Parts: sequence; structure tokens; C-alpha cells
Amino acid sequence: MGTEIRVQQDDFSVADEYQQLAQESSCGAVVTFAGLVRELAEGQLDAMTLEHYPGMTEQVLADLVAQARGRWQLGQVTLIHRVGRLALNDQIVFVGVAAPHRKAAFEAAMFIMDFLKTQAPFWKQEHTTDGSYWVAAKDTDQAAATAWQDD
Amino acid sequence: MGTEIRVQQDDFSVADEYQQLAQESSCGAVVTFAGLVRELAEGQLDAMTLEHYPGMTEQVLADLVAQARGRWQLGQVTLIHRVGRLALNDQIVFVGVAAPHRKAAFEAAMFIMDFLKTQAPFWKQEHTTDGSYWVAAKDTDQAAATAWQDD
Amino acid sequence: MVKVKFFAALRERLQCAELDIDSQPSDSVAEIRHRLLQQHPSWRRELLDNDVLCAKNFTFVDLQAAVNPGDELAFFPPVTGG
Amino acid sequence: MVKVKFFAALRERLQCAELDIDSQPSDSVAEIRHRLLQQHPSWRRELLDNDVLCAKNFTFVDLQAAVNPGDELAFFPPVTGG
Repeated sequence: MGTEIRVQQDDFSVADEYQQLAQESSCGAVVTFAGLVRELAEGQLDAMTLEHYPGMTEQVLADLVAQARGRWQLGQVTLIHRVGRLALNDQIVFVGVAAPHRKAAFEAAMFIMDFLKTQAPFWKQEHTTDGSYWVAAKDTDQAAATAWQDD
Repeated sequence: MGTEIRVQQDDFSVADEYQQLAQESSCGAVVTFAGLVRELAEGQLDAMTLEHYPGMTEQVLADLVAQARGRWQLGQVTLIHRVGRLALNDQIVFVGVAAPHRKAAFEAAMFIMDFLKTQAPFWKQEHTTDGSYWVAAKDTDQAAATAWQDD
Repeated sequence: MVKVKFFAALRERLQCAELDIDSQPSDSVAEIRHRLLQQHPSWRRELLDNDVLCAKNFTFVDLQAAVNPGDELAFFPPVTGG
Repeated sequence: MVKVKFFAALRERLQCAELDIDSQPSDSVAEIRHRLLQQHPSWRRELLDNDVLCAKNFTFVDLQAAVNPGDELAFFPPVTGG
């Protein structure tokens, strides 16, 4: 029933993380989410830089996982977020949740991602052929996080 | 934007399936669900046999994925269900969904699993030290599938 | 003639996986089931169980569904995959 | 003395990542921000932007939060990770 949180420049292996999540013999459900750097709607994305607030980031992520554990019965939870310069198609973020029941595994993974998007101090800067731009926060992300408060 | 559906005795590799799901350059979100054979609450599970209705199974699974595509904008969807004799800790089922947005990827994977549980003609027989028993259907699975109709 | 299949616990209890049975063009699932019970009276309790599901040609149907010669019917307990 | 950090677009626009500023035991975040603006009047538009978030010692706080010497304050735009 461990929690693993990593903020790192290096890439991660979903295969390795899944192996670890699937090891817990009481957990029949493993849900993983991976977020990847994709082409912009308008095209022309060359790369992305992810800045974060060292110290606060780890604390917020640990708090998100603790909150999820308060809501659902969970086994292993793994949360990885990359920082630094990322290229098109690179992996950015990974959430893996093992749980006895699938509903808990799915909901906890969604909950962690929804709150990560609005609470964890990461900022994306996109490097395009037209220059570099800081990504604006999305209202839909705020709405997704707020929705959990009505549960 | 392919759909891959497999009903097979052989094991599957979440690593390989994830690789395929992550290839689609328009999809920034990849959600996977894996279900595994776990010890019973009372203990003493030796193995499990999964029976299915060949012909109908594939049709129901294809229909579930088609329904999910009608509700959400999805990329690659992979759905694998094993049949035959499975041992403790074996993988049973895999759902993988790539989508442009994480909410769609999460919800489609949950939707497919919820309906698979109540609509796909698979039956589990558990082999325990006390004998073999057909698993009873769960009311909670029926409730999970019904909940989508209110959306 | 329609093909009738049974699965899982139902197949085991009836000790039958598959059989052929005569049918008329105007038959319903209920009528086919009635004919099955005439031939196998001991199946009554299992086959009339409210939980038993029915599929015609790989699609769930209810007892009122029309069955035509050449169709495949299947009766089985609630599903438990995933 | 409190340490003040700025991140992302705010760091770039203020051209400042980190500075130290005098503080009193009874200061609030609003008072620290006021003192920052006295020292750097050109930061007014950026630092008073309603969207700017504040954290004290790695936890989100509002403008009324008490700030003590030795605390670390950070101001930054809405987060966009994940």
C-alpha cells in the first residue's frame, strides 16, 4: 500500500510502473493515466518546458494522494510528473492506482489528475515556430476539480 | 483511431498495449484498466475458469466500444478479455483508451468496463480448496451500468 | 428448427450445452422455451428462473421476441466477466 | 525577513525569481505585497492581477494569511501542469 511520488526530468516507463502496481495481491484493479505532449490545434509545436516550484510540488502531490486515500480504499499509488524540456510525443505525467475494486481505482486516478491540474505548481511553456508562450489555465480544469466537492 | 478487440486464452502485455495506444499523435491522454485474479475475501482460491459465448462476446464488445465512440471523441481503443483457466494474480481483462482529452479517456474506459460487466457473456467459475463455484452477479455492477443511462 | 445453447451454471445444471428444436415461423422465445420444457420437464425450475437471460443471434432479447427457423437462441445466467 | 519567489510568466515579467524582504511578526500577505510594490512600483499591474496565486511555506494562502520572519512566500500564475 505504498505511495510513490516522483518529480523528475527523466522519462518514465509505464510498463515498469504497471508491473509494480499489479504486484499487490489484494488489488484486482489497476488504472493508469498517462499524459503526453501533443501537437497544438494550430500545429507548429516544437517542444515544451515544464517549470515547477520545488518543495511545494512534492508536498501538494503527497497531499492529493493522501486525500484520495481518505476517500477510497487504495493499494499502491504512483504519481510521476516530468519537468524541464519535453519534445513532441514525450510523456509528461503518470498516475497509477491499484485498488481492490475498479470504481475506486478509476475515481481516485481521475481525482488525482483533476486536482493536480489546478493545485500542483507546474507551468507549461510551449515553444512553437512563432515563439514561446506560457499556457493559460483552462476553466474546464477548474470545473473538474470543483465538481468533486459536491460528492 | 482503430478499435482492437481480442478474446483469447493467452496472456496480454500491458506494456505492448500501452505502446500502441500512446502512438496516436492527436491523443494527449491514455487511460488503461487491468483486472486481475485476486484472492477471495475468505481466501483459498486456487484458480478460475472463464467461459464465454463465442460469437456473441465479440459482437457485444464491439458494440460497447461503438457506443463509447458515440459519446466521446476517442482515438485507439483496445479491449482484451481472457478465457479459459486462470491462476491467482493472472491478468483477466484490459481496456485501453487514447483520447485528445483526459476526461473522455477516463469516462470511456469506465463506461466500457461497466457495460462489459453486465452485458458481455462471460462467466467466472472459481476453483477453491472447498470445490468449484460459479460467481454470482453483483448488484453493484448492475447499478454502475444503469447509472450511465441518466447522463 | 432453431439451435439452442446453454452456458455456465445453466449448462451444468441442465447437463446440456446445445440442442436443436423444431420451430414455426410465428414462434416467440416464450413458445420455444415452452417446447423445451415439454421435452425436458425436469428443466422447469432452472429455465423459468427470473434471472435467466436470453440472446437471439448474439443479441439480448426478451420472451416476446420472434424466433425464426435457422435462428440461434441462447439461455444463460447473469454474466460475471471483467 | 521573508523570502519571496516568483514563478513562470510572473517571474519572466517581473524579471525576478527570488528576493528577500523585511517583515514584521504581524504582517499579512497583503502587507508584504504592499511593501514589494513600494520597492518595485513597476510590478503593480502584474502583482495585483486577480489571477495571481500565493503560497506560504508550500501551502496556498489568501491575502489575509499571517506571515512571520523566516517564512517563504511565493507568487505565481494559475498552474498548468498535468
